[in-house]
Amino acid sequence: MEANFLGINMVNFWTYFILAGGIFVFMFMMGAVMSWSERKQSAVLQDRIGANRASIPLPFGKKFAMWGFINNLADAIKCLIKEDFKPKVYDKLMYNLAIFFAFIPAVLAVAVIPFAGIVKPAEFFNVSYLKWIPYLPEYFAKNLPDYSFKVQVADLNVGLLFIFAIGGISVFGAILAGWSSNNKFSMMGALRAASQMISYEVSMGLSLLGLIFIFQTVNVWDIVQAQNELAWGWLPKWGVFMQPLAMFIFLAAAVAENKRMPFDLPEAESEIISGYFTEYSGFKMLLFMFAEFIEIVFVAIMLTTFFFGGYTVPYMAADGFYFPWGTYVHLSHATVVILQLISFHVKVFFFAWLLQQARWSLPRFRYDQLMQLGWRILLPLAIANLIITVIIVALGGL
Amino acid sequence: MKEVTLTVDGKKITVPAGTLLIDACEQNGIYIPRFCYHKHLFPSGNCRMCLVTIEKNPKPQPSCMTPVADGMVVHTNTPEVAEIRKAVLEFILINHPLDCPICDKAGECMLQDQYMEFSGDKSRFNETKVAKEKLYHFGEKIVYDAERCILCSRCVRITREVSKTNKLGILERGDRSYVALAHGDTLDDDPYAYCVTDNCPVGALTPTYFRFKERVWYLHKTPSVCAGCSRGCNIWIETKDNVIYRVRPRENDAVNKSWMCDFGREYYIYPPKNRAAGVKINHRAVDYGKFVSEVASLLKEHTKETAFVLSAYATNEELTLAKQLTEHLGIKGIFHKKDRVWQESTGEIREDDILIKEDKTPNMAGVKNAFPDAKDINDMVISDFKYAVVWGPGAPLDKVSGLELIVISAMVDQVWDKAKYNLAGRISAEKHGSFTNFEGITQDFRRAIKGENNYDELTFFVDLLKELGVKPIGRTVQEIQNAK
Amino acid sequence: MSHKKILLNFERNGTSHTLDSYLKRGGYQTLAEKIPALSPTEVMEEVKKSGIRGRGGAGFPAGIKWSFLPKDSDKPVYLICNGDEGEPGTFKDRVIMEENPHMLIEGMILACYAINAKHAYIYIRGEYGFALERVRAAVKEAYDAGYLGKPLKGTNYVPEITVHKGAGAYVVGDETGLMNSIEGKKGQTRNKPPFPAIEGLYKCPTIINNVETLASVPWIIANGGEAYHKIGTEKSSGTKLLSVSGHVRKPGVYEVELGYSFMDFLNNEAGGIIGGRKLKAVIPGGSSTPVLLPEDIKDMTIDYESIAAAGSSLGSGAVIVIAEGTCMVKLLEVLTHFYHHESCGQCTPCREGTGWLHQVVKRIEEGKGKMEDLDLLTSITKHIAFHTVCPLGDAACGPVDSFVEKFREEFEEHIKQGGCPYGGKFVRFQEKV
Amino acid sequence: MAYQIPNFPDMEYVDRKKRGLTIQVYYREIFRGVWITTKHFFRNLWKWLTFRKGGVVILYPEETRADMSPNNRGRHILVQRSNGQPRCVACKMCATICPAQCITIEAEESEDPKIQKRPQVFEIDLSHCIFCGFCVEACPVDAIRMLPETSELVGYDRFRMVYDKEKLLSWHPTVSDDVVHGYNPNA
Repeated sequence: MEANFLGINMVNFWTYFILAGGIFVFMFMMGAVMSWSERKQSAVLQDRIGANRASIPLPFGKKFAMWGFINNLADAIKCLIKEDFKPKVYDKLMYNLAIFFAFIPAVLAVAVIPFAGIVKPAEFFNVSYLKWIPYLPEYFAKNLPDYSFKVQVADLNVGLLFIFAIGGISVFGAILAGWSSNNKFSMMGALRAASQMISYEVSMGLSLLGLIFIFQTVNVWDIVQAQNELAWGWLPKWGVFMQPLAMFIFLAAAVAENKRMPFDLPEAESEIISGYFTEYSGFKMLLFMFAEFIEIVFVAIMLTTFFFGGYTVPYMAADGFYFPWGTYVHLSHATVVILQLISFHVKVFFFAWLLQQARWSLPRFRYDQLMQLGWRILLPLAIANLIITVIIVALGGL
Repeated sequence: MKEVTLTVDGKKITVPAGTLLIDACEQNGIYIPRFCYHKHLFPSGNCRMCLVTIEKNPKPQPSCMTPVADGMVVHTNTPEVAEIRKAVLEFILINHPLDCPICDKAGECMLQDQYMEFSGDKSRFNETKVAKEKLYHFGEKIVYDAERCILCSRCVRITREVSKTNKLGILERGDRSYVALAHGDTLDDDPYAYCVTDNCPVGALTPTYFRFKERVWYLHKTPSVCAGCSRGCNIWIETKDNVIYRVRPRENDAVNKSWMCDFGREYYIYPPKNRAAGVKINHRAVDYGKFVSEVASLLKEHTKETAFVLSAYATNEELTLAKQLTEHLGIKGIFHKKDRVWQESTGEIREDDILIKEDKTPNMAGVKNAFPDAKDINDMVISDFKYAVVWGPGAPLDKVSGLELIVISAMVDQVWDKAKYNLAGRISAEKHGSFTNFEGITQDFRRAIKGENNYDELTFFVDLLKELGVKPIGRTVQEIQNAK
Repeated sequence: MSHKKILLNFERNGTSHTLDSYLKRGGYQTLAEKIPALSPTEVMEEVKKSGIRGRGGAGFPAGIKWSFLPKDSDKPVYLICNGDEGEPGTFKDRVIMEENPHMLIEGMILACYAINAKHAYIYIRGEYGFALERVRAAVKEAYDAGYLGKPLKGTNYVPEITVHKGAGAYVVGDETGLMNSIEGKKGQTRNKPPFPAIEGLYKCPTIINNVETLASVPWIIANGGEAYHKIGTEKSSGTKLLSVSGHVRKPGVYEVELGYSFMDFLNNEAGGIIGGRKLKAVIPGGSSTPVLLPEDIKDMTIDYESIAAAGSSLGSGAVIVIAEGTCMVKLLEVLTHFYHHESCGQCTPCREGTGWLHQVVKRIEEGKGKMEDLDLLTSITKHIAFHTVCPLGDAACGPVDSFVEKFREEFEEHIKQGGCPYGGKFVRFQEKV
Repeated sequence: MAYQIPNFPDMEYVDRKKRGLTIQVYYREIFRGVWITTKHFFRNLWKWLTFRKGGVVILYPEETRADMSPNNRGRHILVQRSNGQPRCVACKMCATICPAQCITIEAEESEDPKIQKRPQVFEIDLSHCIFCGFCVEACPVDAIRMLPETSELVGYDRFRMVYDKEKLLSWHPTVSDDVVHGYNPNA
């Protein structure tokens, strides 16, 4: 069905509408999960129990606590009905705008990330375990037999740059929040956040530059695709194998970008209360926190996408596994797509977990140490990494 | 006066002949511990705490009983003297109960202080302490604890030398001695009874009005001047959380030495009865600014018909501003008045030749200094006036009835109720200022407590002058005093 | 050895106190013969020459004391006869007051004349009811006979004497305490200086002498100071009344010349130790003087210097003899109890310290003591002695120090045994006659 | 790269600049730290998955601690005399020393002249209290004690955390008539 409405391909519209909505919901759910794991994971690794009290009462004296997940719900409700406490004198516009500057980039940047490969709806339902689905198989087979789409909201050919561009905006959130609060602690937190984020953005960008040279593209889709190829016939060309040093630099820089432990100086409680969002309360504060959690997920997604092959499963092509020793296992299209989705999510979950684990294990840096690390260690290392990569690539290696 | 030179601890000091050694040392910065010696009492030399060694004298001598002599060589810091002090403290403490936690004197106790400074030894006394009366009422005012008493006889000497009632004496002998009154007698009719509690070096004599009320280390001391009569005794007002807990005499050789009368202490029971509050016109509460502007316009219009009755409770600084005001306006009818509230309420004229004066106002001399031409209110001719500013309590009602009254007073009396304009003033504990006593001695005092729902007269006059477009001499006590 | 009798030169036949008896013995002869002849200064000179020392306890020469009176003072002068003998073991003045009061009165008239006293007081201890009665009677007789209340023959000096009954306290035996008592105040001593000779009774110059001293004056004036000075030793002249008590066969008052051997006195006059026991200790001059051991008194003579050399003092001449078998701790407990009871409570060290001493000694006597307590006792006495207003503090410390020093084994025995080896009672020995 | 600091034998000075790159980059230590926490994480997770309590904490109020240290400074009690009166003599030593200033005492005259003073009002604001135990140390008559337990120290508002005399006397009532008043060497 070639439906056009005002020159818009309605099939594409609905597809990407659903896709974007799904990813948006996914990011939000991940934010909730992260705020839950922030509590529960920290409790478990510290030999505690963690949140377990808030619950929905059920009949027969049972309680539905979901291992503390209801606590998050209760928190959200609490934050909604709490007094919106504002400073006596503040810049109202900037104060409210800051939240969006902090929150939106984190969600927006996911647009260029592929969550899975190409999906052909008509072929998708031709597997035995999806026979139970009514109507849809017939519909797609009948109306859209050749239609296919990428599980990626926007396949931009400057995807990587888009990520940096959008990521660069989030520093405004911190600065505006700190400045508009009319509070010295907030201001200090904002200044710390600004200098820290700008410092580490350099290293982060340089660390990914090596990948661009190797894969000769800034298109995220292409980068992921390229990572599924094999070097020397057996090693997937994952970023982590191509650029191991860059991976570590990127990890450190990304965590610092995210203002998380051990780089959470902009909101160091013992020094400047809550940093740039000291004067935010209720749901506004919650949004800041939420943005931070979503950013963790986004860091995990970036790691997955650029260094761990994205959605790809090693040795798996669109029609099955091609192992290096020659074996071929055929897989149906639906299985491939589901495996890709699973692969992506497992990787993301693992890195999100790892980042949480690091957050609860490591002490905070001193501010001079932070700058020291950013400018005098990570930056030279990233540049050295880049130069070596460039030389190798120029000499025809890889 | 003849002067003698003696050597104390290798330091040559020169004092007038006849000075006691203990005073001579103290004037030169050598503190000799004492219990029974009091600067303003005849020395008795019985506590033996002030023993010092004097060369060519075989026995240590009590410095409170020894007049200085030329060429005397005195030692107060030798190990021998230190040992005597330790020994005396040990002796005093063997029968002194360890009551400090429940003793009101704890914190300002001479025995505690001197024990900490001069001894600090552990007790070697393993016997039974002498048990005596723990709670004996010397009438309504004073409670005596015989166990705590160290028999310094200060209280006995105070009744003998200050109030001259000779009420107290020491009965029995040895360690069974105790201070007592004659059978059936009380200290209630002794007007200086509370002085024995102030000057008791330990907590044996405690005043009932302060007993167990507050620990002394919580109290904040403010130097003030008693407004109870025209003597102007120097006092400490001791407060906590804006409440006066205690009033004690402040040493001043020129005025009250170390004493003050009990009526002065009762005067400061806070908050006082009949306390005026608020600012009113026609018995309705109004804004202070409105009051000031109305009074200003009234005075401006009816200058000739206005009588100005001064308060003898006012401070000298307030009187200075009042003078500026009356001179600016040209008010001619200025009168002063004595306080009649006391005499009217009790019918007695309380006066003695020790401290208490018949004139119960603190600053009559200041009024007469500031307004030499002011006449007594009893000489006032009512028909000359339509309006009267009555400042301070105690104006005779018959002299001002029929006039339209502006009353500025800290106390409610009949005149207050009759007035059209009321402004609650402050009592002396609530303001800074100075009083001039009947001998012409001007003494400053500081504010001890915050006044509530009343207005400083000084500020009122400043505001009034500003309203009339005049620059006041000063806006604070300090400014007015400097301007003078 | 026979002794010159100056004070007890009469038979005790029950009438010696009367004026008649005294006149028969040659009483008031001195007054009659010498007074117009001798000026007051000459009387004082005679007394000074005699070298008679105060018999009350301190042993200060009486004549020198009189000469301390301010010459140019316009205040009246008082004479006080101190008849308040409260020292445990002393009862010598009582004999004079009861048996020979007129001699005292004559002596006082002479002394008053010498110092030009406005008025004289005889202060008699409250417990001495009989002595008071006799002295009062004698004063009345003297007034009636014209010896008092009228100008002395040949002069315009009028002697006046008042008998004052004491209120019963040990401290008024001290001169300042006595004066306070006469003034009607509480019997508490005053700080010295000022000494009574400068500022005494009613803040006037006052001479205060013991009964025995004043009673010796008539003889001194009658026979001259030189004659009196020849009796006794060089520095301790005259005779002394000794009141002997304790474990002797013949307790009582004896008049001896000073310089007499103490052991002779003990064995001859006092009749030796009761029951033939061994001598344990002697308190030579009233309870406040330090105790002496038998070896101390072997070569001791009865005079101020010799007894001082032995480590004690003659005091008021109250010899207390203690025989073997007496518990010295119990004795000390009785003495400290006395001082605790008699402390006037004026000054701190004595008021609190005497009670402490008594309690510690009592505890040792009861066997609950500790070895440290002995050092504690000496430490307390060190802190009391010479730090008090009056000598009572010193007096209370004298026996404690000497007892602990000389009978330390006995104290330690009490502590070790946990009780009194003598049964804890004050032992009274009686000789079966 | 540690240097002994003179005079302070148990302290050492660390010169970070002289440490190697591995330490300066922190990665090794980061992984070590994460490794330790991860061990704990999985151990507790395994316990949890096998229906055991994966933690050492106590789930109040279902569980309460039985192993309070005898030295624990829990809630205050006022010791009473055998006649039910508090031993407290209202000396305000505890109020004076209290660093949180949470004790309020008003005194009154006792009928017993040997005791003289007793509290009319004795309040501890347990929401201010920092449980330092100074009040117990300061008390001259052993009238205030702190029991190891801190049971039910809860309230719906802050005024309910002000414990008055009756409340302090009635929780674990303790009677003691030992003489501490005055000085008794034989006791």
